[in-house]
Amino acid sequence: MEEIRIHGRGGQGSVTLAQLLAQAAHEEGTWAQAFPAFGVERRGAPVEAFARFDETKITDRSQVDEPDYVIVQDTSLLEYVDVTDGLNEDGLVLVNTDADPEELDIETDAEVVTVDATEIALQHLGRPIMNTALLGAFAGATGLLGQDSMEAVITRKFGGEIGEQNVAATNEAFSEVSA
Amino acid sequence: MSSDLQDQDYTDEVEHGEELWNPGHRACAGCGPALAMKYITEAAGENTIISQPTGCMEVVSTPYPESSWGTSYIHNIFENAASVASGIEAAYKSFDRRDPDHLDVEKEDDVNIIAVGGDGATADIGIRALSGMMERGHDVTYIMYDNEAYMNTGVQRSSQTPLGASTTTSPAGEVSIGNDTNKKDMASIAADHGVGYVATASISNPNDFKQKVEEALSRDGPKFLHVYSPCPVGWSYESSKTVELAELAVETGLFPVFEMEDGEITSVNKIRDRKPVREWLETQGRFKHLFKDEKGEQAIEELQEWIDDRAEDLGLDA
Amino acid sequence: MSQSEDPYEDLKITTGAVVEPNTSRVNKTGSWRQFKPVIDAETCIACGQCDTFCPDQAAKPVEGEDFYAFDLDYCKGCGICEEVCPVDAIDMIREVK
Amino acid sequence: MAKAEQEPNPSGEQEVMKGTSAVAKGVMAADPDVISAYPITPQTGVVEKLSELVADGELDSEFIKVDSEFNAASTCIGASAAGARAFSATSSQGLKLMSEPLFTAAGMRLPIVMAVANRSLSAPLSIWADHTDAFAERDGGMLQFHAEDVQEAIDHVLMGFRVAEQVNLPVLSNFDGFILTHVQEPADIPSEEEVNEFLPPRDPAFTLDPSDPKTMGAYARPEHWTEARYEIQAAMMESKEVWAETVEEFKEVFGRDYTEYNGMIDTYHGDADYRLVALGSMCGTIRGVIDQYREQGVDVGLVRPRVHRPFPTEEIRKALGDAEAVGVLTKEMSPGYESALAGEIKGTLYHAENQPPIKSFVIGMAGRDITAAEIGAMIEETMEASGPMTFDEQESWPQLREELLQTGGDQ
Repeated sequence: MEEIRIHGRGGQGSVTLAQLLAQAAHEEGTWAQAFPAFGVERRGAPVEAFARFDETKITDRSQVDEPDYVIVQDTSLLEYVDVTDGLNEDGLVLVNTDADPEELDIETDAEVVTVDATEIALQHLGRPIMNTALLGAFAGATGLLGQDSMEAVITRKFGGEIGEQNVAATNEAFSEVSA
Repeated sequence: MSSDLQDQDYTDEVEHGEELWNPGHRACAGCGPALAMKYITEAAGENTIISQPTGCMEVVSTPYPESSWGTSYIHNIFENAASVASGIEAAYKSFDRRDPDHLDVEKEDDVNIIAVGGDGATADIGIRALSGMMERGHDVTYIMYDNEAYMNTGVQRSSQTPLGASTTTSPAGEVSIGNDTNKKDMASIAADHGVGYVATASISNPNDFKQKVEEALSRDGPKFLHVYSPCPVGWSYESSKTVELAELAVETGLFPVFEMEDGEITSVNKIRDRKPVREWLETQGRFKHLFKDEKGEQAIEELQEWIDDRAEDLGLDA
Repeated sequence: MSQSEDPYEDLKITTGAVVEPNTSRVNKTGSWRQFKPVIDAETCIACGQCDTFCPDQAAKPVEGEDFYAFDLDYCKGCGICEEVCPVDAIDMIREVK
Repeated sequence: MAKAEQEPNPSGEQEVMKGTSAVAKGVMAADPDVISAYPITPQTGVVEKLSELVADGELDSEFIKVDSEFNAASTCIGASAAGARAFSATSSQGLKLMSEPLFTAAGMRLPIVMAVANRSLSAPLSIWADHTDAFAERDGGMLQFHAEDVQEAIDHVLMGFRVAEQVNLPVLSNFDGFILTHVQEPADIPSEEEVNEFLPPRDPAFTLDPSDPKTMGAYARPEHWTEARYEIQAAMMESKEVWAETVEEFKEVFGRDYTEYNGMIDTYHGDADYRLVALGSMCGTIRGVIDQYREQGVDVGLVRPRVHRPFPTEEIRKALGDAEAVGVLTKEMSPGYESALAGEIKGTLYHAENQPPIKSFVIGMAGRDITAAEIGAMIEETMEASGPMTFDEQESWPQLREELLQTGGDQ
């Protein structure tokens, strides 16, 4: 089973990202689950969301405490959230930033990958909504999700021109991180 | 009295008509609300569904396995008759749209959906349900029969109990005049919800009341009627005086009779030579303490002022 | 008048305790009465006021006659009819049972 | 049965959808005449999705946007009495607010179906999941089911309509707040065609039809009330058979198999020496821990009541009677006594042939996460249970943070 934990802020779409991850994994033919850390946090407060992929039906309902992958939507969180807590040392941290991994203050044996998802989003969508770019980057960095699956899910969710823009953002992030 | 009068019995010879409010109900002798039920069913006819909250009229009419109702009837609980009626109306709307053959009645418009509750069930505990029903615009006629206290449970004060009335929870005493508030204005509350047709009526004028029921039923959307119906037990008077006291309440202006359409008063039953409320108070045991001391006299004066102010607002005096 | 069966005969509790309409007629409230109304048929003008204001559907026209009288099965003896009668044709008299 | 083995690959008919949306789509397939509901966390997604489906013309129900849960239940009562198929949904405080009318819905034998997104009751205020709300309505005459996952939450609503409309009782279909309402996971959304095959139109014995007037909601005097209310007991007992037929028919139409123990309980290694009992979503996590322990040679299994009312008495006797020891994990408590579920299971076994020792554990209250390690510890404690226990020893609160108590860590 692959377990993913997303760190973000209320309003940044952590839940949407978890949902897209689960839907894309499901599109690949695996079982998937996504859920938020249930709370009453308002816009701007630190939040978490989780996703799991597995070949068999996922029954575990506990929160993800020992993730294989961590996605950080906003580097300002690094100051006061221990994003690598419980992280599998063979795992991976994906951070949305224009900095290089070594410039970040993240203590971990796991691999750290960075992508400027916000910039990619601004280019393609004209707005800093970085979830589809982060989805693409996650797929590129982990190889867990294919571009076709992501495109299918995004098209279903957004449709039309916005869907196309998001697919483009996903693909650019995918290529950038894969390269 | 001659002995032939004593033996007189036409029981087997009297003609009953189509009665949808049946005899055998267990209301007290001289019950004002029982008259209101009679007039409502006469005006509405058989193509009617009545939703009634817990209260006197429910208890006297439906001890299992008896029913005094000839119409369809449902009682649920004390504070939700308006909501139950809302649900019935929604069901009929749905049948009308989706399953027109659901019933023999031709369409939902033909079915009169009426909620009939006492003053406590309506103005107090059930006002949330009533407010929701009116605000959402259900095609329901809500009728509050007002006997000015919780009679079913033994004469406790409600928000319709008039100033000065001694009830079991607002007893007159050394320092108490009895109930220390005036009647809550339900007609205005209904009108302020945007209810298109609001009217008050008294059981002392059945034709007026029945016309208002018919008028309400002829309109779409929520309607609210307030019908005055004295209770000989709760008010402490001879059972034969029910109609007379209802009329006297109208003649003193304690209970003004009027209609409102779209929030405006459109008709008022004008009163010539409005009588002082004292005349009405004197008729009932619940007010007798008012005539014994100075604070009682002050209460009568206060009630008279409240009535005068309302009479002026309504243009009640002819 | 809608005739109805005696609901107590072969009584069963129906699903949801649903009741047939018009069944309270089985309950003869005339037994509550201490005073009963009597009509002076000569004086009665058949205006129907007693019927209009009877809470118990007990003041009714007499079949084939031009006056009103009382269904003593249901009359509770409240005396409203006596009060509303415009021609004083009704008297409430002490009932000897 | 091992769920994972029999589940089809999810990429076929299933959609990944939020739990509340999935339940709403299931409700749509049942095509209720009237829906009346009020928003409350964490159920809100159900009414929002249903509102959206109505707004888009996909669902042709009358949707009453009521002023409170109290009137959601009350309007459903009116609609159901008029002959409509009526649905509502709520949670927690909302369910408490419905409590008064819901008891009458049972007494008046109105088959209203409700989805309950389980949540703790105040005070202190909490929006998170446990089962205190459902258990507080335990004695009202409503059938109660507990779903383990989103698929069951959908299916229980559909099966709920079928059984409710046959036995004339309301249904509370429970699914855990947030854990199931807010999860995104694959689920098969039944189509209207499938549901039509499974769920006949409602055919009520009595309605408020003015052409055949009836009086509903009569009051009963002492000489009749006991019998009227006993009819609910009889209908509950009858509902077991109807439920057994319902799960069979469901399997035929939809292929999903809930027929174990006639649909009353679901087991996982149900013949193991040591058996845990739990309701709802935590059973999923428990399954994984059971797998780990079994790999280490510990013979442990799970017995999960799917139906809580009517209580699966005979089934529980069969499923637990021969266990070495039983651990009951509950998300509810009964202050002054032990958890209601533990007490019910003990009561059920009292006159059975065997009475295994039973430990109960109050956990996961108000959404506190239940970890695999904690479940492991409870398995181990259950394995040690034996012989007579004092009342204090019967139940423990393994997640209790004693350092927060004023009495401070003296246990």
